[in-house]
Amino acid sequence: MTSIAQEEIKLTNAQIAWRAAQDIVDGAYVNLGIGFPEMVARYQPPGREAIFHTENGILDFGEAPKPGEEDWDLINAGKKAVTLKPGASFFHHADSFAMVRGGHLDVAILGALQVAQSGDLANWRVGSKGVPAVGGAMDLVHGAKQVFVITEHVTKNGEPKLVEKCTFPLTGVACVTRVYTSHAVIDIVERRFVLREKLAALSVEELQSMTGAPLHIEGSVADLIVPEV
Amino acid sequence: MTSIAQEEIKLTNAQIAWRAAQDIVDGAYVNLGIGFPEMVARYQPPGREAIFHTENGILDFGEAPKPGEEDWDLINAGKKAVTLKPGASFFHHADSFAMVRGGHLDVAILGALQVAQSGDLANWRVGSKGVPAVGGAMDLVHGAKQVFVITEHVTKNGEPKLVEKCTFPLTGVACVTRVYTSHAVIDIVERRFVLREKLAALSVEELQSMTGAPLHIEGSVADLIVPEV
Amino acid sequence: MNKTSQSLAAAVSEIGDGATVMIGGFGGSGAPIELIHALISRGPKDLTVINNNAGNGRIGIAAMIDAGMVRKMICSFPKSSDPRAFTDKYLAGEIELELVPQGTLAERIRAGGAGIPAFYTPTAYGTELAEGKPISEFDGRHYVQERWLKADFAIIKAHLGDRHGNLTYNKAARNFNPLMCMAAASTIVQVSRIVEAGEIDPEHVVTPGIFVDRVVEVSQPRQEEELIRAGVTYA
Amino acid sequence: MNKTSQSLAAAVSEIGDGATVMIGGFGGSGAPIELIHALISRGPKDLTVINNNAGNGRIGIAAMIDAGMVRKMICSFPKSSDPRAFTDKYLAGEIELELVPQGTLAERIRAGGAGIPAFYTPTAYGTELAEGKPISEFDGRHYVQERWLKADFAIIKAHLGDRHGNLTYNKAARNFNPLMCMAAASTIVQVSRIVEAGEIDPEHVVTPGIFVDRVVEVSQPRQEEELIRAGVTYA
Repeated sequence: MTSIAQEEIKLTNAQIAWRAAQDIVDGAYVNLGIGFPEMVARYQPPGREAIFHTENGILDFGEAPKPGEEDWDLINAGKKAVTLKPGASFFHHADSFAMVRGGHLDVAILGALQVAQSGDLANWRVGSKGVPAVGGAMDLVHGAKQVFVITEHVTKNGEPKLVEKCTFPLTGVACVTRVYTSHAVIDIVERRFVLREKLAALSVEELQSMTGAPLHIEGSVADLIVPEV
Repeated sequence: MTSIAQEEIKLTNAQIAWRAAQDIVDGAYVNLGIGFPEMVARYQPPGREAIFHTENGILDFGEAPKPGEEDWDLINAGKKAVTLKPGASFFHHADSFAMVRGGHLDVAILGALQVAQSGDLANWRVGSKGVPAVGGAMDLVHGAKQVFVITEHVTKNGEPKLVEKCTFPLTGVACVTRVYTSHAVIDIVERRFVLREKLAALSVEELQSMTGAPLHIEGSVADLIVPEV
Repeated sequence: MNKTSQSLAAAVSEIGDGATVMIGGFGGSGAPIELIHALISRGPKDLTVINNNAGNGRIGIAAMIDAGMVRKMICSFPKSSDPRAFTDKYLAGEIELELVPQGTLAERIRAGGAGIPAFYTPTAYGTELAEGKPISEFDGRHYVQERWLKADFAIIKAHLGDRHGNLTYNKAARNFNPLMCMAAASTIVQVSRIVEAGEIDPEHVVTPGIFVDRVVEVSQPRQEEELIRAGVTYA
Repeated sequence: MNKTSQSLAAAVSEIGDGATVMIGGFGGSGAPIELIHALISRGPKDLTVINNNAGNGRIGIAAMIDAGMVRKMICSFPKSSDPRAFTDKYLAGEIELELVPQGTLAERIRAGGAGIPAFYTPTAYGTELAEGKPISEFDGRHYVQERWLKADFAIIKAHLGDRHGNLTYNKAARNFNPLMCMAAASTIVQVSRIVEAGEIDPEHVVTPGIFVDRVVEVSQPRQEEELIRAGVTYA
C-alpha cells in the first residue's frame, strides 16, 4: 500500500514549492536556500510582493538574466547570475547575516535530509566522509521568524525523512517551524509533528506509516490541493 | 623654589599642543579629544598630512567653517561645525568605534585629571557628585596604538597630576603611553614614568618635586624647546 | 510593500506607555525633532529612551523629559550646551540614568540588531562602568562582557527614503541612526524626501529597507542646533 | 599619504611564509584574481587562507592550493563547480580545514576588525561545529562563544580607490571584502580605477581608507567565473 501511495500519489518538487509559496505573505522578507528551495520564487501568488534576500549581500533580487547577459558580480548564494528589482540594495556579509541572525527575515526555506519532531534539522552532511561544507545553513535556521522545510516525505529508499531524532549531523536544534512534503503540510508545535494538510487520496494511517514519529491532529486536517504546475 | 618655577617657567596650552603635534607622523590617523586636545590640529608640521577621526563618523575633516557657513549635520564629537578635506568619508557609530577599538588609529590625544605611573588615566569625573558623562573617552584609551595625554604638570592648587595611583575614577587602566605637560615630556614604560624632555630652566629635582611618582631617567634628558605660538 | 506613512502622528501612533525607544542623532545632528515632537503630542509615559545624549534646551528629548515622559535614559553623554531638563530631574532623583561608553553603546545597539546577545570589549575594564559585569581574559588581556540593546521602537532621521524603507543620510547625521534601525522591533523614520523605489542607487543605500517599518516625509526638517541657537522651546 | 602601489608584485611583496591571508570574494564575485596570481608568482609557503570558499578550477585560490602554498583553509563552503584542487589535497590529508558557518565567519572577521575578541551567536548551537566551544545561556536561549579572526594580510578586490585607500565595490562583489579590509594588519587592494582623493563622494565610500594599506590598479580585472567557464588554468 505504502509503496504505491509513494510512487503514484505525491506532489512533484514544483508542486511542493508552489504550496510553500502560498504561505509567503505580501511584503515578506524571504531567504530561499540553494537548489530546490530557489524554485519557490517562481510561484509567488499574483499581487503579492516578496523581497528576496541572499546571504552574499543583496535584498530584492529578481530572476536570472538572459543567457549571455550575466554579470558575474551580481550573483546569489548559489553563485547563479541574478537581476535586480527597483528598491534593491547591496551590503556586506556582516550586515547580511545581521539580517539573518537578528530576526529580520520573515521566512527561510530550506531543504532537509531529516527533520525531527523537536524541530531539529539535518541538511548539511550525511556522515563524516568527503569534504564537509556548511555555507549559511546553520545561520539561516536561527533568526528567521519562520523556518520552512520543503522535502520529499521519504527518501528514495522509502525511509522516513520526518523522524523522532535526526541521525545525520545537525544543522540546528529546534529550529524548523513547518514542513512541506510531497504528501503533507506539517507544523512543529511544542516538539510534536502536527498534521495540517494531507493529500486527499491518502489516509492518515498511510501517511503515518511513511513518517518516523507520531503525527498529531489538532482540529481538522485539510486536503492538500495543488494545481498542475 | 617650586612655586616660582611653576608660575614663571612653563609652557602655555598652545605650546603643549605644539609639542605633541611634532610627534604625529605623516599619514597618521589621529583622534583629538574634545576641548584642549583639539588645539593640536593647528600645529601640524608643514609637509605632514594627518587624517583626523571623529567618533561621530567622519574621517579627514578639516577646520571650522566661516561663521554663518556652518552645516550642523557636519560636526565633530565636540558638536562644533567642521569642514571636509578631499578624501573624507562618513560612516556610522559602530564602524567609527571599530576604528577605535580595533587598533586602527595611530594616535589618540586626551586631556587628564590624573595620570598614574602605571599608565592609568582619570579624565572623566572628579567624584560622585553631579551628572556623570563619559562620551567616547573610555573607548579611545583602548585601541589607539599610542595614547598621548596633554596636561598642565600640576593642578591650579599646585598638586601633582602625575601620580603613583589615581584617586579620581578611572577612564582606563594602563593605557597612556606618553604625557606632554607644561614642563616635560614623559613616557610610560613598564609602569614607570621615564623623563624624556624637560624645560632647560628646571632641574630634574625641581620637576620631581612637582611630580607625584618617581621620574626615571634612561639615557639622556633632552631640553624641551618650544617656540612662541 | 508600502511603508510610507501619511502623517507624523500616524507614524508614532503605536508608541505606548512603558516602551523602550531608541532616538537617533548625536547632539542635533540626525536628531528626528519632528517625530519627537509628534511623540510628545501623543504623550506616552514611563519611557526608556536610548540616545547618545540626554537632550538640549527645551526641545526634542529635553522637551520629552520636561513633559515627564521619560523614566530612564541610556546614554553616553547626558550633557549639552543647555542640559537643564535632564540635570534637574536627575539631581532630584526623578529620572534613572544608565551611563554607557559611547563605543560600547554603539556596539550594544548593533549587537541587538545583529542577534548577538553579548560580546567582549576592552572598554571600561577596571572602571566603575564595568562594575558587576563579567570579565574574561583573551590572549592575556582583560575584557568586559557587554549585552545587546534592543528597543520596541526606533525614531530616526534620514535624508532620502523609498516605499521599501531604503534610506540614505546627510553627512555626519548618519551616526547612531543606521544601528538603531536594526535594533528596534519597529523603526519609524522621517526623511527629507520620499523617492521612487529604485531612485536610490542600490550601491548607495545605507540602511536597507528590511530594517525599516514606517517612513514619513518631513520636507523641511528643523535642525536642533539651529533651534537651540534661536532659543526655540517646545510649546 | 599615498597608498598606491605601482605593481601587483610590489603590492604583495611583504607576504611571506607562514602568513595568515584573508582573500576577499564569494565564489568569483569580488575575487582578486590578479593579486592572487601575483602572490603565486611570489610563492610563499605554509599559508593559512581565509575565504568563503576553497577555490574553483585551476586558477585563483585553487591554483594556490595546486602550488602547495596553503597549509590550512578557514572557510564555510569548500565546494565549487570544480573543487578538485582542494578536495584532492583534503582527502589526502595534505591540507587542514577549519569549517565555519558563513555568518559566523563574517562576524568573526568583523570582530577581528572591531577589537571584539569574542561574541555569542545562536548559530551552530547543538551541532558538531560548536564542539569544544564555550556555551552560555542568555534570556533562556543557548549561544556559542566564537572568537575573532584576524590576519596578517588581506587581499581584496574593489572597484574605485583613491590614494587614501577609500574604496567602493561593484554590486555583490562587496561581500566579505569590506570586513577583511578591517581585520588584517596589512590590507592590499586591487581596484579597477584609481581616482583622485575627493572623487568618491564621502557618502558613498564603503571602506574608509583607514582600513587600507596598499592600492594597485588593475584596469581590466578578470572575473573568476568567466575564466572557469573558458577553462583557463593558471600557467
